[in-house]
Amino acid sequence: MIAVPIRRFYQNPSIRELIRPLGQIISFSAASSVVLSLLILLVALVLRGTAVNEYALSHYQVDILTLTLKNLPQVLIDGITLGFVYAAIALGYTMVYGVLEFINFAHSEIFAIGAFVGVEVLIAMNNAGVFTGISLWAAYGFLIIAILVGMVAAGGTAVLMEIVAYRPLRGAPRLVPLISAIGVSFFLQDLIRLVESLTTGQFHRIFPTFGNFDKRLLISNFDIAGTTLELNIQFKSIIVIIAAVVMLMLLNYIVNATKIGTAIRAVAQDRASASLMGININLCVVVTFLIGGALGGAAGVLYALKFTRIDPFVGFFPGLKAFTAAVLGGIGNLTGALLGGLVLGLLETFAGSYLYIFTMGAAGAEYKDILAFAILIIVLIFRPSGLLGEQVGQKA
Amino acid sequence: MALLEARGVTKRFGGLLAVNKLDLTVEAGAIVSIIGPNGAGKTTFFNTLTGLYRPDEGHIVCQGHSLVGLRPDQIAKFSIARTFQNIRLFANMTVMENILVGMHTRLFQDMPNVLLRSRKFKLEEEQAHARAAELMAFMGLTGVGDELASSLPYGVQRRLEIARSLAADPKLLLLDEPTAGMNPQESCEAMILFQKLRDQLGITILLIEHDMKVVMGISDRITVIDYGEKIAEGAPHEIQSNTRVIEAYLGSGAAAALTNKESEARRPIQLEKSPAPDAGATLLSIENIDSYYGHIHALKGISLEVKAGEIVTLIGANGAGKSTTLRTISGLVRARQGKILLRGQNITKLPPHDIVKAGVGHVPEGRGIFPRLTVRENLGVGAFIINDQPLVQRRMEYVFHLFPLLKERLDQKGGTLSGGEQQMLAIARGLILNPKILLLDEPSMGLAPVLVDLIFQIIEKLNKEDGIAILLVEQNAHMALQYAHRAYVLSTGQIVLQGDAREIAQNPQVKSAYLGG
Amino acid sequence: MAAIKSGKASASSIVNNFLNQGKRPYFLASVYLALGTLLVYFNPLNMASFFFLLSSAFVIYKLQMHGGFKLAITAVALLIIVPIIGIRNIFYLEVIFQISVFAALALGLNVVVGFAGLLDLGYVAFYAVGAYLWAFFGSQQMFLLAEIPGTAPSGTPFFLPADMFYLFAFLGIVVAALTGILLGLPVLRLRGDYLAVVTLGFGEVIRVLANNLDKPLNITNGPQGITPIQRPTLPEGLLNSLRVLMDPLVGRDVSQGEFYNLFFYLLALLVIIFVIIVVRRLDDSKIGRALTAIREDETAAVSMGIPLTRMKLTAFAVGASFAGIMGVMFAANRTFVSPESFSFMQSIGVLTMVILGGIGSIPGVILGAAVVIILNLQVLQGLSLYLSQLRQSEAVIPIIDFAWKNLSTQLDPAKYQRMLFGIILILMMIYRPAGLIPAARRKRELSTRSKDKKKPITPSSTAAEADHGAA
Amino acid sequence: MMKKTLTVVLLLAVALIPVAVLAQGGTIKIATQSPLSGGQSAIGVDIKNGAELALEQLKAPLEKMGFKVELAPYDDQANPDNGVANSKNIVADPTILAVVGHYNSGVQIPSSENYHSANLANVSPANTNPKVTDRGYAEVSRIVGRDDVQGVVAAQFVHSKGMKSAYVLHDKTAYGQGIATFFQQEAKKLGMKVQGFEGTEEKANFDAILAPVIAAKSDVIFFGGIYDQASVFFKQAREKGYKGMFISDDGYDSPEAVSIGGPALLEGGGLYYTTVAGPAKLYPGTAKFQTDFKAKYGADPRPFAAQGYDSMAICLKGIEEAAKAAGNKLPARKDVAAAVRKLKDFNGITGKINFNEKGDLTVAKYFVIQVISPDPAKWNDNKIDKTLDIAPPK
Repeated sequence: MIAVPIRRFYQNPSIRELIRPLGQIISFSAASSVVLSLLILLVALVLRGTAVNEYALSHYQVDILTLTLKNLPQVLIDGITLGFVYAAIALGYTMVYGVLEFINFAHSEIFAIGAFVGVEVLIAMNNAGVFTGISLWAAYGFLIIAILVGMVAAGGTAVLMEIVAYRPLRGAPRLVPLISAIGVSFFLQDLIRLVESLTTGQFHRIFPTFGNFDKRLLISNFDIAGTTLELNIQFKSIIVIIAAVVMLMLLNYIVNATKIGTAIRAVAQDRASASLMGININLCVVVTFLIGGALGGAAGVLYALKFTRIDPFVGFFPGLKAFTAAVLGGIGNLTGALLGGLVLGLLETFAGSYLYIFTMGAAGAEYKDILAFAILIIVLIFRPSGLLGEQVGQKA
Repeated sequence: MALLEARGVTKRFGGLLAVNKLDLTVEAGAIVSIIGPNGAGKTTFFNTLTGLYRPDEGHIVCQGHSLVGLRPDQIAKFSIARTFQNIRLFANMTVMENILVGMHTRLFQDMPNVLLRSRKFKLEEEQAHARAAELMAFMGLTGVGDELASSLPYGVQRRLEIARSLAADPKLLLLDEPTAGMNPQESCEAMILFQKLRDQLGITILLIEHDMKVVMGISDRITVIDYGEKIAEGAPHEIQSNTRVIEAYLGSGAAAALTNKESEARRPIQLEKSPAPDAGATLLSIENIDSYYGHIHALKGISLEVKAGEIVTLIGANGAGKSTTLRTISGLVRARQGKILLRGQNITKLPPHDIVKAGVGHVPEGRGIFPRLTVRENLGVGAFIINDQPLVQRRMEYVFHLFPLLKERLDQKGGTLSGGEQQMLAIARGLILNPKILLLDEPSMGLAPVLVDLIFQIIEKLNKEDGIAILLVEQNAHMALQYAHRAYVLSTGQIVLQGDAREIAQNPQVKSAYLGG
Repeated sequence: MAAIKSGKASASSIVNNFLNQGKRPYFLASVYLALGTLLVYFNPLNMASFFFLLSSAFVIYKLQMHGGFKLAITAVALLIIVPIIGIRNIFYLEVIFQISVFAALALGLNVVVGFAGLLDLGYVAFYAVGAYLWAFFGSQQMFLLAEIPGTAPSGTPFFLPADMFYLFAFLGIVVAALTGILLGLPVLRLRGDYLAVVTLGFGEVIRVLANNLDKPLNITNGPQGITPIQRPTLPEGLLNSLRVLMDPLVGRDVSQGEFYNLFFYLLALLVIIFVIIVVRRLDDSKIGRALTAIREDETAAVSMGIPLTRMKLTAFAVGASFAGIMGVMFAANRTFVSPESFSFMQSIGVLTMVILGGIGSIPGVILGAAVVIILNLQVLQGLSLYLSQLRQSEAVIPIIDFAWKNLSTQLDPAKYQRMLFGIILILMMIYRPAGLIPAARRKRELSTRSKDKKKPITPSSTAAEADHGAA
Repeated sequence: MMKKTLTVVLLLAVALIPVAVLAQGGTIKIATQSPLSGGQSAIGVDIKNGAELALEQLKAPLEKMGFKVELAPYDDQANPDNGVANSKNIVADPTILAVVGHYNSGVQIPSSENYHSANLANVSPANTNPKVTDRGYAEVSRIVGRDDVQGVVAAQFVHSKGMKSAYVLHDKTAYGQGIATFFQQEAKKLGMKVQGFEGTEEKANFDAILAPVIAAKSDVIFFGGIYDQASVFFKQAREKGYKGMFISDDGYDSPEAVSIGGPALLEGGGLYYTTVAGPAKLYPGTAKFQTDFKAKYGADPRPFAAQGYDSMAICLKGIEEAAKAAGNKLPARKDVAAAVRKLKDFNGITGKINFNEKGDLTVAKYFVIQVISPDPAKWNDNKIDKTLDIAPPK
């Protein structure tokens, strides 16, 4: 009898499993970028014969098509960056939902806690003068430390929250833990505020300036319709994207190729059976919250890095969007969270960037949130299990 | 003219053909029964008839109207009412309110009338309440009208569910295992009730039932389905003598020929023997446990024991508490009272995963495999608590020896396996930890007779060759008693009979109640 | 009641029996109310006396008295006592007004969440719809559609006469109900927790719309909000006669503004009575039962012939309509609406009231509204003021010798409303998911069998087990 | 259950009976109302703190007259419901003689209806909405400029700098949008091209909204709103390559603004803001205020803290005048309100204060200030580019 390689009972060939998501990431990003770009160019073409063109000519000195084209690279970069931020938060929602079938409403506050702890660490370093004249390597090192500390704090909070507010409610009707989660969310918001205002006297915090994160990496220059187009990307956007990709790959590896990951998936599918296999359900749930929380925390620090300013309510909208992204992609499905995040980030950035021009100033970026919810509703109506959600095997 | 006619009804779930081209005619005023093994597609067929599922193919016609594509509430308006296999009452409403909800289609109050409390409204409400009181009296529910449905005992809940469906004044009543969990006397009363419904109220009844005594006693016609297909139809006496039916229910010796001879030829790989307890020493003993499912008192002072090297079977009607007993042993349900000892160690209060570590393997009802994990991963999860890799290796080889088929399916998702393969996987997964005692819950459920035989042979082999004690819960009492050493008979959460399996099998009461004889 | 039934002679049941003996409850309730009234009348600024008066509502509710008497004494309290002490201290009137407004909102949300089991996190959207409806038609906004917000010329006439308010109160019901249906149609098929998030989104959408619909047409005036909004006129004759009546009782001249407070209080009272009647009638009918059945088990409900979507839409529409009429009243009372009033926080506030009081329970929900409003307006605020006073004094906390002066203002209780709401939600879910006054189970069997007053002995197994199971 | 509650209630009743009315004869309270909790509490708290500081420093004259002076801080949560309820509570307390209040015009407008009907003086430290004073209530005054003036000042300034095109943004609050609207109008009037006018509630992620802004390549970007949003916006605009001038309003007046944005903000066309509060160099009072504030509360004052201080100062002065007129007795509310309105050339830390008949400042001094250093510590060294005296529109 051929011996079955035992390691493979938990671990598929590791490198393959680790980089498998890369292909998805690249194809998803490329596909949604191309589709949306073509779509927007089409709209611009259509609008070329209308008053919008004159509006563009008078306000921006170029015709609508050139304007659209000129903005496109930057919009794509911004959209993808935002998409990865959403994806990173959405992973946390999806992890918890996958295992407990419960929307962890307080995940946005976990995100905020990660952001605050990470930023406070950096501010403390900054105040201690650590950042004056440091090398680039050290800057990146400190950033990574901040992200890790943020992850630990957020993961810890998530675990605590699970033990205090959710575990006693396991098995209760669906709405009960959801309401408890709303309670936790409110509690944490004010807790952050209390702690921050007691210690620093204020509660919005600024990501300190150091390293080369704000600088831009020039990719190329080329001429389009008579104007020079500069294609460049900020270092912090690159960091956000790389960090999100790394997190996704690691998560994918943990969930799909390790023993605990397999156990978590087993718990997600059939809790009673899993416990009959000797799996400690509570431990698995705790680990799930820990991973989800840590991802949220990392996303929080990255968010602070990218957008500079955070306050205790910072998690609310990104959290809501990330949830939308998770549902859009098929909640419970890790790849779905990535796709949903990318699609939503891109759509939102596209809407925010072009709506104002295309409507001649009548409706602006403020409507991008409405767009996000409209998409959520539409997706839920026509594909209740999301873009990549599985129909089979769902509990009724 | 037929009250209800179904032609070629087909329902698929993914790749699984749950109901396959089923034809059924229900004449007005008849009592028609549908029987078949668990998982044969009976309830799915009911759900398709009542619109909870939409059939993939086929026609369903009620009094000249097609029901296909209608919503359940629209179908209900054709005077079709139903009950559910696992009672679905409105738990936090009173008995009275449950019945009033059943009258929904019979009440004509609309928003203005409700808000204005018109005379019409008051009159209708008065009549509705009076009618509800009548129904309660009819179903023996008088006096509990203001109790919450969830606080009622099981049998009363069953009655309430029937009362609720009667409130709709149905012409056709679909009853899904209405006597499950009733003791023989209650079943008898239920039989009389069903006849009364037909004779006095003129209600046509379509019945899914396991209790052969009930089925044979009151049905005008019986349809037998297996694997979603109709395998027989006719009057009770015709069905009783139909060989295909007997085969589906009782299995046949012929299946033995199909077992994997190759594997037998090979030297069996043995599990490492645990420090062998003397045969006959008590392995598991349960003392006087009480368990609850929500408000339902499911086990009332159950005591039983399993000795080393024994196969012990628990038999009894659906809802008698068999599965609950197993679930209480493995900690999925908490015993409120009593003690569970595994080789003297008290495991009553341990969480399930520690009970597993203590040496209890549990193959749950419905197999409980992880559908989205591969066979490899399913087995891997089964070996979760073992950190010794070579040991896992040996155990894997052992289960592959028992179930060579699994090895071929190693990278297939659990959900895509056939029922029999899933059952093998479930048992294999339960064996990986080398349990001292294996709890098997309905291992033959939904399996073809051939496979049922195979599974039972494996059970016997495990017991004989590897000395694993087995506590078996089985619907197929006939089969179970054949293989078991000892048996306990459960009824409504209590042990009513215990003893040597062969003696129990000969017990006339048991025969009539569970063996359809 | 329970104690009597089980026959236990506990101390509490003795107190209970003692209190409810003969004419005692009538006497007690009257004295209690009178005492409360006098306390507030002579100490109009003392919060404790106000609470004492409020607690009399609870006493009246709990004591066993003849229904007619309860009704009469409640009417006296609401129609005579509250107006007098309310004019003496206008703040109390405001508190009671807000309790009424939010109780109506909470009752509406209760129809959706409590009866039908649909968690709506954007309920305040319907409130906004009602408010903006009257804000738009009851102000000059119709003439300012082309104006940029904030640059409107003053002196624009009002679009409609002020007394159209009454028509719009009615229209508020209709429009909000329609909005509810419009939202419900696409989303009610969703599973419970998805529905929660989608409604949350909807609530935000309405707020964002209110904030942004100032261009291309200036409909909502954007973040500036719409003001002034008209109030219905008070007839001069009535005002004068009221003055004659009120001035001596209150001890000073009563201004028209104060009478408006009284007017809106009475209006809110009217609406809340209307709402309670509607909710009770609904609850005790085919519709209410169908909604509860849906909450309990959708599959079973639909098999009983209950059309799910239509019933859920009904729940949404009814819930929304209460918010609609209260929105219209809110706009008129404040003479000003702006998007800030319709934040997510408001939705959560209303949800907190429902959950704290008791999901599905009418008195519970009203109590929940009262507790949250009083907590928010009086207790937390009062504590903060008290702390602030301490901070300005030389006082120190004894034992630890900590000067109040040094206490951070960040610790003001009023600042932690959210935290408090959060804790309330968590604790209620864990320890008392049914709320302070859990929904009562309707006792209907006995009333329908009036001849046979005595409860028959239940079948042997039933009663004992039922009691056991419920324990 | 019920009996227990009943017992408790009865006990409470017994305990309550001896509660006596505390004689509060010699106490004067001044209330503040601002958001102390929620998202806008940062500024709301500083308004209260500013007022508190003023009360501590300036209550001596009244105390000499034998009064006990206290602050009664109320939290309106930026919510009209709370604001109105509090206003009724304030009105009901006869010892409260003036209110410093409100940050949100949306709360101030309905609440002041109650101050008006109770003749209670209300000095607003932050409400720039024209409607606040356009109602003509004798009790309601404000010490900040109106939106319709400040926006105009900024527009005239950028025009004088030779700017041809502008992009206007605001924070979607009544305040920011108001100023931005008037900036836009004036800029158009002066012949400038306004390439865009947009609001955003977004606090951090301006990527989307910046796309058309960058594409427009305007000479100047105006942001109507508060610094913690404006600076982040400016920073991201610079990161995206915008080279022109930034200008904002008095909500931008905080040293933190540069700590958010960093040196990049000052590049290109530079960074300016308009303000009604005189910089420390001109007004010694302001410098003292800033050090005192920092000493007491541990942080630099945010926008409107100084206005909170001045509002309180004016209230105290008004009460003092009214009390003097009443022969050192507790003055009536009506007299306090009148006294406040009658104050002449009151020297506040934000400038000289005179009210017109509507309650607006007769002449408000407006400064256009250029930020010159990315170091927050040097915020007070910012250069005054222009000073304007402007009367409110009729």
